[in-house]
Amino acid sequence: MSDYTIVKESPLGGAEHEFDGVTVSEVVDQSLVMIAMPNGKAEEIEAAMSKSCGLSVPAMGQSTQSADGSITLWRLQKNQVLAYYAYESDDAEANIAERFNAPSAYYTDQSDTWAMIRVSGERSRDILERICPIDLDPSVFTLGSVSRTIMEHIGTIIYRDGDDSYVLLTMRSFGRSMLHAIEVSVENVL
Amino acid sequence: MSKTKYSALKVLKEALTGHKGWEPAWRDAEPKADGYDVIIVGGGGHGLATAYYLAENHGITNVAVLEKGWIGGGNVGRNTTIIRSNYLLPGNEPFYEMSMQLWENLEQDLNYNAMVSQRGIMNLIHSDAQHDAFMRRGNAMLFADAGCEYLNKKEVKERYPFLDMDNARFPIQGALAQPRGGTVRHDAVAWGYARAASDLGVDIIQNCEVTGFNIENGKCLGVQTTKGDIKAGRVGVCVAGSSSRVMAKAGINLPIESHVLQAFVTEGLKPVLDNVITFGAGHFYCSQSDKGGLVFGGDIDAYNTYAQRGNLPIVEDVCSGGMAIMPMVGRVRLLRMWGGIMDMSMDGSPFIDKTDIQELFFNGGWCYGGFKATPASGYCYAHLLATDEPHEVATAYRLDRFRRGEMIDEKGVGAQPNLH
Amino acid sequence: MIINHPLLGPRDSEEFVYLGSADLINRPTNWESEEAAEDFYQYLYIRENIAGDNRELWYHEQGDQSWLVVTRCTLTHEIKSVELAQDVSRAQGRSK
Amino acid sequence: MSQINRIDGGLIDQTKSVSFTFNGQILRGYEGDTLASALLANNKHLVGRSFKYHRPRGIVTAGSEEPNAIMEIGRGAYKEPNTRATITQLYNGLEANSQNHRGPLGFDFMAITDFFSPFLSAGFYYKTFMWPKAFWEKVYEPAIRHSAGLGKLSMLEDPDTYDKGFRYCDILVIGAGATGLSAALTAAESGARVILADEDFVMGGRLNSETNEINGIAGSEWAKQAVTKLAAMDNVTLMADTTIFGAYDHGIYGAIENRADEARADSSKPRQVNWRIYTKRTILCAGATERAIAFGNNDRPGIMMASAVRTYLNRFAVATGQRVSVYTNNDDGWQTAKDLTDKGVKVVAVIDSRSIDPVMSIEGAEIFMSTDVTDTKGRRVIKSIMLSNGKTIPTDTLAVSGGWNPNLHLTCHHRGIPKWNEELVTFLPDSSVPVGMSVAGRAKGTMVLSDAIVEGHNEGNVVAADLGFKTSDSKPATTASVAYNVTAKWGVPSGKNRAWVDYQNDVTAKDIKLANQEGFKSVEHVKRYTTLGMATDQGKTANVLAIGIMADNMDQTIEETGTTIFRPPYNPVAMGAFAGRRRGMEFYPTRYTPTHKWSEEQNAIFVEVGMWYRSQWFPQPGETFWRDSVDREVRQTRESVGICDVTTLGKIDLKGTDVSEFLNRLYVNAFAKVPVGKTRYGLMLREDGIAMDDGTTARLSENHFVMTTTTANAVNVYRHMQFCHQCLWPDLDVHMISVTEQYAQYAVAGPNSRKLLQKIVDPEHDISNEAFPYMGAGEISICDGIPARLFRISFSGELAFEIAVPTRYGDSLIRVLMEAGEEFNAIPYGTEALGAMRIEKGHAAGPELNGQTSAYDLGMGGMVSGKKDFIGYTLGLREGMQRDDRMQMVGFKPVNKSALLDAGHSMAGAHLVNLRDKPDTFTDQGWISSSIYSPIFGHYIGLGYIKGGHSRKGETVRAVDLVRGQDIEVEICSPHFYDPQGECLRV
Repeated sequence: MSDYTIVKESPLGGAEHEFDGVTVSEVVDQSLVMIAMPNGKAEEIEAAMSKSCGLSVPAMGQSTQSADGSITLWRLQKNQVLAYYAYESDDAEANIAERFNAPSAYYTDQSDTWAMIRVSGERSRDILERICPIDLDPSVFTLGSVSRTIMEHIGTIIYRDGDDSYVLLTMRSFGRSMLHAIEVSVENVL
Repeated sequence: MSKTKYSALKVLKEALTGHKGWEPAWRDAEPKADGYDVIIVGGGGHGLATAYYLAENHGITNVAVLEKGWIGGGNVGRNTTIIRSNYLLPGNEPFYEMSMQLWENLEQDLNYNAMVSQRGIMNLIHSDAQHDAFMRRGNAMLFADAGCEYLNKKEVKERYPFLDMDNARFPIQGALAQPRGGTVRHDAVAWGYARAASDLGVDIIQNCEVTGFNIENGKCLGVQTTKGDIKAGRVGVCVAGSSSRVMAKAGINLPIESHVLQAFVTEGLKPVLDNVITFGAGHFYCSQSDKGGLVFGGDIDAYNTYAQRGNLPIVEDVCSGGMAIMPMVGRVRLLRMWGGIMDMSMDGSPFIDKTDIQELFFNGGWCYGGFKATPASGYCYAHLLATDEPHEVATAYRLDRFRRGEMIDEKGVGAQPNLH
Repeated sequence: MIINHPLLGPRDSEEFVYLGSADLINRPTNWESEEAAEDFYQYLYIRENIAGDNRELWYHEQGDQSWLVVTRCTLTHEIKSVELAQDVSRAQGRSK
Repeated sequence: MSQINRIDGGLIDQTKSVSFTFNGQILRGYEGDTLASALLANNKHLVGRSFKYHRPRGIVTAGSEEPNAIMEIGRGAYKEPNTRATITQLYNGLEANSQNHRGPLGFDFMAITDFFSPFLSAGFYYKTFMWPKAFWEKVYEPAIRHSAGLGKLSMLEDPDTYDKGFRYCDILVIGAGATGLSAALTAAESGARVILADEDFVMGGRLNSETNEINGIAGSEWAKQAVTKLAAMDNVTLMADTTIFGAYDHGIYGAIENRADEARADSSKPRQVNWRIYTKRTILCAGATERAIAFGNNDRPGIMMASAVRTYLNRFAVATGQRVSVYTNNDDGWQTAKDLTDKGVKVVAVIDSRSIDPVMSIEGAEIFMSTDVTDTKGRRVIKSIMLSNGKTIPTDTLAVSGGWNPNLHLTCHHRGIPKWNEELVTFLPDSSVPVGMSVAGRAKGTMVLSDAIVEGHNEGNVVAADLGFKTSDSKPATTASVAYNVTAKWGVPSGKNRAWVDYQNDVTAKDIKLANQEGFKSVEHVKRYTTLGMATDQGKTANVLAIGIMADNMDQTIEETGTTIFRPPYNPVAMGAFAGRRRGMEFYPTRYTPTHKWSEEQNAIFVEVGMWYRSQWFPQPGETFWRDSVDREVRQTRESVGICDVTTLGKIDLKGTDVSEFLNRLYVNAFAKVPVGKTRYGLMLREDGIAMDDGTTARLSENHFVMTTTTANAVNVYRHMQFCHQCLWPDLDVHMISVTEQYAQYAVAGPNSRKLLQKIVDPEHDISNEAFPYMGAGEISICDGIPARLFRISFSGELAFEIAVPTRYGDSLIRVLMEAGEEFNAIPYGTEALGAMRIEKGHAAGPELNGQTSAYDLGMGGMVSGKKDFIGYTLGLREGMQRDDRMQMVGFKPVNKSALLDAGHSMAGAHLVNLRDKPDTFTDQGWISSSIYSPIFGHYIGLGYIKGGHSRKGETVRAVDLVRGQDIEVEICSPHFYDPQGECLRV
């Protein structure tokens, strides 16, 4: 038993703000694991994921869900996918490797790399169009779409997880700047 | 050659007689049938200066300057008008300092008021590392007798109370100033050199595009142009911005890429800024023209291009740099923006050299240092063309320096032109 | 500018970082030969710098981190094609 | 009522009175007015002074092309100079002041320059002010600068905010006049996503200024209905008061949306939004601008464009005079006379330069055909005009029409060149428009309204069909067909009188003539020599007129004369709008380290390192000077243990079967055989053989490595590695990902570092010197199972470790380390102490890895492998890179140990010269790159570069700092000042 206790902390301390028509809140319960697929191994890995979790590799910029709905896969790069799923321990890498049962893939935990902020509500797109260069028209950026871009000079992943709900991921150290950017948008628009 | 001397008295006389006595500033010439001792390809600032110094310093007056369009239409007419000699490396600093000295006497030399204004230039310092780097630079300047002055934070604030000293993302710690730096009325430089060269007998031929070189047995005998072939004892190419295109006609590929540098001017304002300020951390530099517009610029657009226009990201970057240090400019409107094509070389430094083809010479690769270099570039290029020897302040500007590993890389970013 | 990414579709060039000529893919492999010095010099420093269709390397830094070979006219900025540099590299015979 | 020029009607709300001031006088206008229309309603004709001659000037136009009526609006920090009254929406409390005059507007002291105008001809300043030499900066230039310039800047920080935004559409329609509305309607009905933008705060374009009927109702009413219809459609975004200022590559347009000041009066909403609009296609329906004619004294207040007189009359219900004359060279000018007469305003004369029959009859007006205006009288407002037939006509408004120029500006933004059209006497856009743009209506030269509407209607359909949408089957609106005939009329011979071409910049026909005479024959030369077209109106009214005058001067055609083209911005744009939110602290985003919160609690001093904020030092009570803290941090670390947050260093995870081979090609030294559980220092070069970055790479398992980079180069190195992998060696099995942010990483340095760590490392991990020697690496756990990575590496030269934990634990870990370290007097240290210790140890960092130095220069030549190809190998062998007299890195210490102690600054930046040399560029031997006061040695030490330094150790030279006035003797020494044998590292 160690004399010292280490505790965890989310990037933004669980920030949550409600505005008229928009809610801005930190997502604190999700893990993110990168799964790299070596050349020539993609089919083998997809077969294993499919068998173990009912997952298929999504098209670029899209996502798929596991059979039980617990894991979402994002495809932002050709040779890798990202598993986004509700998991709060610090061993997501091992956990997902075990669940996928696809040993020829390389797994890298990214859960602590990102600050995740959800912007939701009927005015969410009006807020986001002030910072997001991606076309968020609902018919273009359909439910489950995911994209990596740059907002306010900050590299950002945007994922649409509901009709009027978007999750923004920025590198953890930028979290405060991104939250501020969203709040300024709210101030400027609402 | 009848040289009309410009003076206040002459202006007075002409005003009273309806301005009937003003003659063309330079002769509009057509190519001579029997050719020239020297042909300068390119009627920009450097080309016209070269022709002037060939005639003035070396007595070589059977010279033609060939210009594709109208003289001064290249980068001498599209820049932010700044002159300075605050370079770091020994390959550069004496050259730019010589240029500064030539600027200081330009009006009297040319009898043309190009409004050389030594209002001073100030580089802001934002970090300890930058401070040390600027001390190194300042000493390099003082070693070359270029003059410089260090201002601490308090002194900067006293001189420029409108600067955002503390609130800024990159607080201002001080500045390295060169009081002799400043601005020049850019177009007038081309016109002044053209007038002075023309008066010494140089033919200035506009709307004459060089379409090829007549090369036999590795020797250049003249040029092909839209006005026919013209013979020449020696050809000096001086077309920064188009260097690769022109030299390709002689079969020469260069260590140069073409990039666009945007520049900007605002609506006229009563005086607000009496010198040149550069904000390195934010890629912004600014002065105020005598007409009142704030003239400013920043980084290049970063992709190869020959189109004289840029895109929005740089416009926004540059303006935000301005707002970051001078938040009082928010309501000042940007009036005009333009793009100049830069010869971006592989180490950020220029070339004044012979080529592998006999009697074909090359001057280019000025990156965005071309305007301030105009007098020295012309002076040294004329020296090389007249004597076959590089001028002592331009010995490093050789085309083969990359083969030899003798780069002159002020910024230290290597063989990537868009980073210089 | 807009770069039509072969996998992601049209994206603002602000997401990309420009490097330079796609000839930089053709890094000489003859480091032990006598011509190596000249070949590497030509490879790194000498540019065609074409006024016309230029094959050039862009990196999708704020995107999928792929290097692309973009064929773009340097006179008009019109983009003629966009390919993954990895594919181009392989097609030019490079592997490990 | 004071609004003596106000008549009934108009598109303003005459029940809603608005109060404003002009030069301090309280005036009233109505809701819907512009500042200009309200001034004219109040019979204010003299509103400003010209740039050079300070001539009295009045309102000339009713749009963004206005050259004269530019003012300072607002007060204090809100003051906005050079604002066009003609497009400033009137609001309650608006404060306007005329500018560019000394003394009152009516008695400008500077108007004396007008008297001297013969001396101030085009280019006069190039010919004089050369003597005496020193007088330019001291006397002439300040005088010129003070008389030049226009409005005054408040010099205060802009209190308003700005924003930016991104919008997408299939079709952008620019201009919401009859043509634009027609195009937008069909485009929208097709189902395409449409954005319709117009610079006016009321959509409708000239329909709001004219009396045309469309579909049997007033044009303005039809426009209103069309806008209502469009507003109700989900696929349409309407952007009024929005100027499309530029056309950029690949269908990107820049737009500035203005928010009327009044609308924002009670809120903190941004003043303007800079929209980046991504389009598939664009239809330019920007209409046309009327141009002037250059006749004698054509610049007096009360001389206005004929179309502007109609706008003020029809839209704003302002009759600008009681006895109006019209001077025209085209049919459209007559419409002004007709509208005035219809509204009961007296038209005294219509003068038409053409030899044709009168276009229509104007009741009560004298008609003069084949006649020109040659001169005018009236100081503060026009009193009379003189005609070429010798007649003098008393008049109080002269409406001038020199014909219409299509607003083709945006078609030139990709450097397209307009084509001259002899029939319409103007330039028209040709096929050189930006890709994806089409032009319709008067912008294209379709001057007849009924044709323009059909053209817009059809273009909307055609473009939608091109994009795959179903075309609309609605019919175009109908209106009567009114002919437009025009005959060129540029300048009128005006004897000794001046005829203005560019009002604001005071360029006259004579100036153009003089420029031509002096050999400035290209349009660009004339523009630059005379400053024509360079005023705030960007030559909108002047340029074509000037080209016509030049053609006349040189007796050549307009085609031979050429044209200038237009560049962005279409209208001037506030710098604040381009900057958007990026100002103050928002200039760049800020990155915070995992220990930031804790460091704030310790009152740390922070320093920005790129985007990062790092702790620079941690002042303790009683420490008043930064070096008190830094010296203590160094000493305490070297004596016991210190902790430093090094999270900002780049960390890259590399996985795959070929990683060791990949690393072997990136680093100068061998990496093929690094054992698992070991870290190796590596130096990376650029291809040109110059040092790029250095760092350590640990092998955590057979196919898993983790690399560190410097903070500054983290992004570049990662990009470089991706380049090497994807472009050079695409089939290597290497997968990399940045884990910089995944781990909080802290250096624990000092003789007690192991003891401290042993208190928190879980007991199953042995970190003794034997089990975990110098350069060891491993995955361990701490504090009961918290996963961690441990590296035994040292930047300080002490026994040291770096420990990394998932960032979620970063804040907690620093607290635990400090708590566990209490018994050792553990201290946190910042970047200053870090830097001091690395200089003592002789490690190169940013100032040494400055992009100009090779591995050999750094003294690492011995590391360079000759047995493999790696990036930078071949070019690093060039003669110039191997010269013995290159600048080589060595250490420097003052001969006199107390040197600089009083001065209080280091040697960094000093240059080196031999003892007896006079400092100049040619005797320059090198420079000091990094220097600190070493608390361990008790004097300043430095790293630096000197020619051939590696073989000059022991030699004495001078470190000369002319900037700060120092000149001291220093000894060249090894850079490894502290523990040169590295014994401390291995204990």
